[in-house]
Amino acid sequence: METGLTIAFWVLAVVSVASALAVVLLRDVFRAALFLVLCFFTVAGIYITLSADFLAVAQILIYVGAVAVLIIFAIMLTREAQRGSPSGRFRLPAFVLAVGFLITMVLVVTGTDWHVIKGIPNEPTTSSLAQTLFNEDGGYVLPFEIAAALLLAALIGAIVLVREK
Amino acid sequence: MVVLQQFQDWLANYIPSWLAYLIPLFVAFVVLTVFILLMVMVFIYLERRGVGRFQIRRGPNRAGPFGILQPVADTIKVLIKEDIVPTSADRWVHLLAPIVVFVPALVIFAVIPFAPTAIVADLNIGILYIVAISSLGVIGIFMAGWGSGNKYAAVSAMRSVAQMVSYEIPLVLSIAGVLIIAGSLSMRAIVEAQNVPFFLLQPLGFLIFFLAATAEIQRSPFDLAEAESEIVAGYNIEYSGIKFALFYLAEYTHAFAVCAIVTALFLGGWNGPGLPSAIWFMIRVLLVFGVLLWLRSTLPRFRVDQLMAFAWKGLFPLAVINLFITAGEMIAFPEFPRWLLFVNIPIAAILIVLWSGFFRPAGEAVSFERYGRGVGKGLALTFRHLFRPPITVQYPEERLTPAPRFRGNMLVWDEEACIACRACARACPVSIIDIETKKAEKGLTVEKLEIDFGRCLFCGLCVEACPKEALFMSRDYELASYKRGQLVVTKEQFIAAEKRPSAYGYPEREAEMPPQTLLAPPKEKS
Amino acid sequence: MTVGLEHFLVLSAVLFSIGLYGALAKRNVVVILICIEIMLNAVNIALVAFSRYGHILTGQVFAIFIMVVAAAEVAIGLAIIIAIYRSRETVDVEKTDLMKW
Amino acid sequence: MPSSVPLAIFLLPFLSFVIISFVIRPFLNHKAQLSGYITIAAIGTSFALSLWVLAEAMRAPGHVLSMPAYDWLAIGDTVIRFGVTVDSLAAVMLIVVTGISFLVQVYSQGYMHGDPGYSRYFAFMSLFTGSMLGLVLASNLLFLFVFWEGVGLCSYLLIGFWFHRPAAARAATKAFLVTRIGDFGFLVAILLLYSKTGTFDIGQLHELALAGVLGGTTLTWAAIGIFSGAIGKSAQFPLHTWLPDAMEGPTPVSALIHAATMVAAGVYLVARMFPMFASSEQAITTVAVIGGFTAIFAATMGLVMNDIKRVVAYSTISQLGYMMLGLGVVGIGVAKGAVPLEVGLGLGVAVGIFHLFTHAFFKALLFLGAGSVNHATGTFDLREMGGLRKAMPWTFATFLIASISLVGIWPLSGFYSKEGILTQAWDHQRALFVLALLTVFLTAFYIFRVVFLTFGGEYRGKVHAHNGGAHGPSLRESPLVMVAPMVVLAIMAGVAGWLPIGKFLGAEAEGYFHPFSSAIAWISLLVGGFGIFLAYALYGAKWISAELLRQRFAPVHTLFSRKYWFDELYERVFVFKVLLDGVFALFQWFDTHVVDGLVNGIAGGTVASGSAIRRLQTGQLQAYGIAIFFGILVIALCLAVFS
Repeated sequence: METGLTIAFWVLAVVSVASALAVVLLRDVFRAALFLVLCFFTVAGIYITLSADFLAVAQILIYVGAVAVLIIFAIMLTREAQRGSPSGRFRLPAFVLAVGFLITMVLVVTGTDWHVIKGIPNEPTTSSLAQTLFNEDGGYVLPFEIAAALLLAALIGAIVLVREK
Repeated sequence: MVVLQQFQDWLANYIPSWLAYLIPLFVAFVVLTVFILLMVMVFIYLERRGVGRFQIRRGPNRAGPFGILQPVADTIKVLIKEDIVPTSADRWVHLLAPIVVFVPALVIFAVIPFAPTAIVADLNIGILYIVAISSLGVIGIFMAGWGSGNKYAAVSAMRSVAQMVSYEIPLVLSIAGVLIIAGSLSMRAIVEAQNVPFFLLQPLGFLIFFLAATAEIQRSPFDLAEAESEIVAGYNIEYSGIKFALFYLAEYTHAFAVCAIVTALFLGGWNGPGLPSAIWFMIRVLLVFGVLLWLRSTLPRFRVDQLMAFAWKGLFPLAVINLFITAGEMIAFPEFPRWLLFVNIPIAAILIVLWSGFFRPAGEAVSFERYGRGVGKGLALTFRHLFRPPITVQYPEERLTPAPRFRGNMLVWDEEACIACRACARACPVSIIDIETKKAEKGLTVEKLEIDFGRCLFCGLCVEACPKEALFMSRDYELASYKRGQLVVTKEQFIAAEKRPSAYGYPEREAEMPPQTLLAPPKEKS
Repeated sequence: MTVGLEHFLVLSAVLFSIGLYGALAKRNVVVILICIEIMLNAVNIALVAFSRYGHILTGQVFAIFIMVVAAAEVAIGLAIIIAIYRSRETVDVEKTDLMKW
Repeated sequence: MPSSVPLAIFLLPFLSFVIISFVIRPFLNHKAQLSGYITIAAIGTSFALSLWVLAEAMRAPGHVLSMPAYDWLAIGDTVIRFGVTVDSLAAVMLIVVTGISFLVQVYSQGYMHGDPGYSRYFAFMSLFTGSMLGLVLASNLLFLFVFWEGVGLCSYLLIGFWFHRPAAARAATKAFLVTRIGDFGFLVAILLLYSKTGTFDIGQLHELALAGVLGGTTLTWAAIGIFSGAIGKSAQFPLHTWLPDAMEGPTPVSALIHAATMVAAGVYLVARMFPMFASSEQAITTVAVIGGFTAIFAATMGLVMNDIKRVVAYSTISQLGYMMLGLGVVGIGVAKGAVPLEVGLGLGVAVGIFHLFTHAFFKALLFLGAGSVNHATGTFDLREMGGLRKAMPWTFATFLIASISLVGIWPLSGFYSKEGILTQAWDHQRALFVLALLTVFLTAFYIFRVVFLTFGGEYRGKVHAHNGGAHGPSLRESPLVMVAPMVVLAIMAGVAGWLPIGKFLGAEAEGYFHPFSSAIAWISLLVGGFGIFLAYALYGAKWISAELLRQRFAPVHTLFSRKYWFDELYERVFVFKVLLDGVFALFQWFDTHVVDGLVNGIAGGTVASGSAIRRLQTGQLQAYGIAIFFGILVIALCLAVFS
């Protein structure tokens, strides 16, 4: 089982990093968006290796089913796909910055002594997640409601912004 | 699935555990795929035959007994067709699109509970998995639409994606009602929770789910994406050969999946006395598919704005209301007793009637006359058709007799009566009658006669112009040849041809003609 | 070699850096938005990894909220992009620089 | 009685205001008459509840009902409580305010009929009445001040009701600003009291004042400060100038202002704070002197005015002076020790407020009468009237009753209340008594001048009987809705003096409110009668030519008719010279050079630095992004290095 997880992780990690790189490096915007879908998908796989089954499905549902679709819609509506997505004038500083970030984070991650609890957490997570979200005292009910209001506001805002006069 | 588990355990003794885990899964996947593909063939056959029956047609009946080999023939045909990739297409996207559409449709079946023991993976998030996976197909449609480099395909992709995204919302919301009652996301638990099928406890949810799912798989009356009259054939317009076959397969796999999901969520799944549970399940699946066929063969297609309005203004609010009602009932009666069906069915009826009052599909209020009784009458008519003998004939073994004054495709020339006056050639508005005469002992005879039926208008002026009874319209209606040149009929061919003159232009002969056979018998006046 | 928390965190860092580079270097606004989504996903991986190795679900709860906010952000962001595209016929960030002095 | 009743009394008009403002005006403006009905219903209910309160207060021991107080505001340890006081004073004031207001609203139905601002009018009227009722009931100086300002605001709104007329707008502004000067003193006094005692509660303040804890200069200045508020509100000298101009508002508003709400507030305030005033001889002497002087001062101006409403307005100022005088002279007696404290406190309030009570009826009646006359003739100018007693018999009769009552002829109500003041003045301050007596004569003269000029003789105006039909003035009796309140008021003006109001208010001293207990009553009657006779001689029978008299005393007449040049004094000297050329010029210099210099300097510096730094704002989104993440990286590195 452990070996399986390891293999799964490495496969998923390589694919996700490769697809993320493809997103960044490809000039064809539509293909970049498709690689984004692949990246989202592998991230969902990584969630499964992390025993977060509900989150994995939510990832597919939200990112692949909604976010990616919206982005592709936007690409189609802006008709800029043929012009592609060239790199801008900040290519070099951005690269230096990204590498700096990467080095810093990797150093921090490897240099920290993490307190890891052994064993595999309980699955399925759906009901325990629900209990964490909505437990009687001090759950996340209020943030949840605010998130709902935020979504509604975003929905209406998007409609108002894009509506033809 | 118990068998799967045992297989995995047994294999683990011989090979590494992760392989032992994957190989049986793979085997199960292959078995399932084969089963699904077989079922899809059954579905295709049923669809073609079924729609035929609903329309009092015969349907395919030549390949094998009752035409059951028709899907096989179709498959072979489509596989050996040329695979065309347009030059403006994005080749890789174009190639991958059918796969991206087909694979999600296939993997949905991983969690479909055909029987208590026949589930590939009884995921505890089963229904959520289905919803998530089915949203993947959208990407494939986008790819097909965009990658084809065709305007119609792109428009169709946009349409169908908008449609699928829109209908996904009422779909998921109506599932939520079931989940509240069942208290689990696992498909198996949902089926087991159904002492009473949920379509009785959740009538409104069932209707919404059924309609939304029909729209999700883009079947009639929601088949806008392939509205032939508007955008030719949809996002798969530029596909042929095996790629098109994949789309075609995906469509029926989706239909199968939806029928299975409806069965599992609302119709009680495998529950049933006597027969094995898998049989019960398949019976229900076929019944649901039958209803889909029935709807398809009855209802006309939605207009695109009506389609979106129906999702957002019709189904979505109703689904939200249904969710609220169900949640409220759950709070009031945590056991969710059976008698609530006597509450929920009237509530559903009232809500539908009330809500339709807000809904103006064609700029006018929804009238019961049109949308209640009208649709009902239509459905009843198609249902009655199911039990009528087909009115079509087994052509070419059987043929219809045309009307007495039928203007058929080839003229009948009586060389005996002809006086070579050339009146017909002068009368012809398109001058296709080429006639040469020479002097004979008595008057003239026809030296050469050529008529180009490729250009004939079948106006009948030549027949009317004939002073003798020498030229007739024909009663034949088959005019086909492999070359245009063969449509030029010569004097010898006229003489050799079987003479089946029509009574056009000769009213006195009408009585001699055989009576016309009609597809639909004339209505008896009461 | 077993996979541990560090692996996931490093993966998260790599994805984040890639997203960061894309967000800062690409000229198409839609692609920038895509890169921001990659960054959010990277953060989610880190959160879920912490949740997995700390046996506490708060990380997943946070990930859910990030998903919600990301969805809202994409909706609004794309709406703005389309609005800009309608008025200026471009989605190039370097050409949409009216908001200066 | 439930404790909610007093609250309901003053909240009902507010409710009516809210309904009219937020429901009727936005949504039902085409049914404007609704607002009139709502206002009448609200104030009528308040009136009924006030009667209940009065009945309860009469039964209660000491005529005080205890009412709960509510915590309104807590700032640190300081808790400001909102409570109502229901004692005899408040009960009588409630009756006066709601009763007069009710009748005025009924009258307004006729008077304001067809006005485009009908709903607005009644909304303001509701607010006005509600504020006044709140002022009467407040048990706490802070709330009293809030409602006090509310009354001021409403008077501004109502005087300027026809704001499209420049005169009305000016009059409203003038009323607002002049009373504001007094209110400033009031506010200072409240703050002074709070800083010394730490309470706003009136009852506690009284106890402290009577116990001598609060005394000396503080008390005197606080009392004078409060009195300055009363001077402004009650239009006492020298802040009297706003009241005659306030005639620009609709006549029912004038009636309400003069009789029940606005100006009564000042007298009520002095009465409410009477124990405090009585503890300081200087303060109460100020009250008495200003009251007495205002009484005669205003009366002289009333002699020569040609505008019927202005005459009545000066009469109001004069009568308010009377009330102040009544309060003041008893207070002097108490402060000197001539009257025992426990008797004096009640007596002072009784003398002052009883006159306010009776005055409310006949003064409201006079205004409604004037309004009725205006309704018929379209003018307020005495020179264009005459002979109206035939055309308007009801108006004439009621106006006559009010006038007689104003003069103080037995047995009408004015006699009783005025006699009380005169008696007390004779007892405690002879000089002021002489002034008061002189005022009686002047009062009789000027009001009967009005009566004779308006109703006697022949009609001198241009309007002809029955000319106008429904629109425009016509010499006819006013409609029933206008006449009926006048009749009711006339009855009250007749009999109000017989009611045991004085006793109820606290004049327990034997022999006080017995008419004809001394010669003073006879003298007062005699003087009043002489005044009436003189008016008849000049304007009724015309034995003496008024014109001749005017020419003979031309300087005096000019002095009176120009109102002692007070408006000019205030405007030319005070406003233009002192304020504009002096103080404000100084301010302006400071403003332009110091303040503006500072501001401009800062702005200039900001602009200069901004134009230098703005180059950093390239508008390039990604440049900002790089800066942000670079900053984060630097912070992270700093953390790594220094920790």
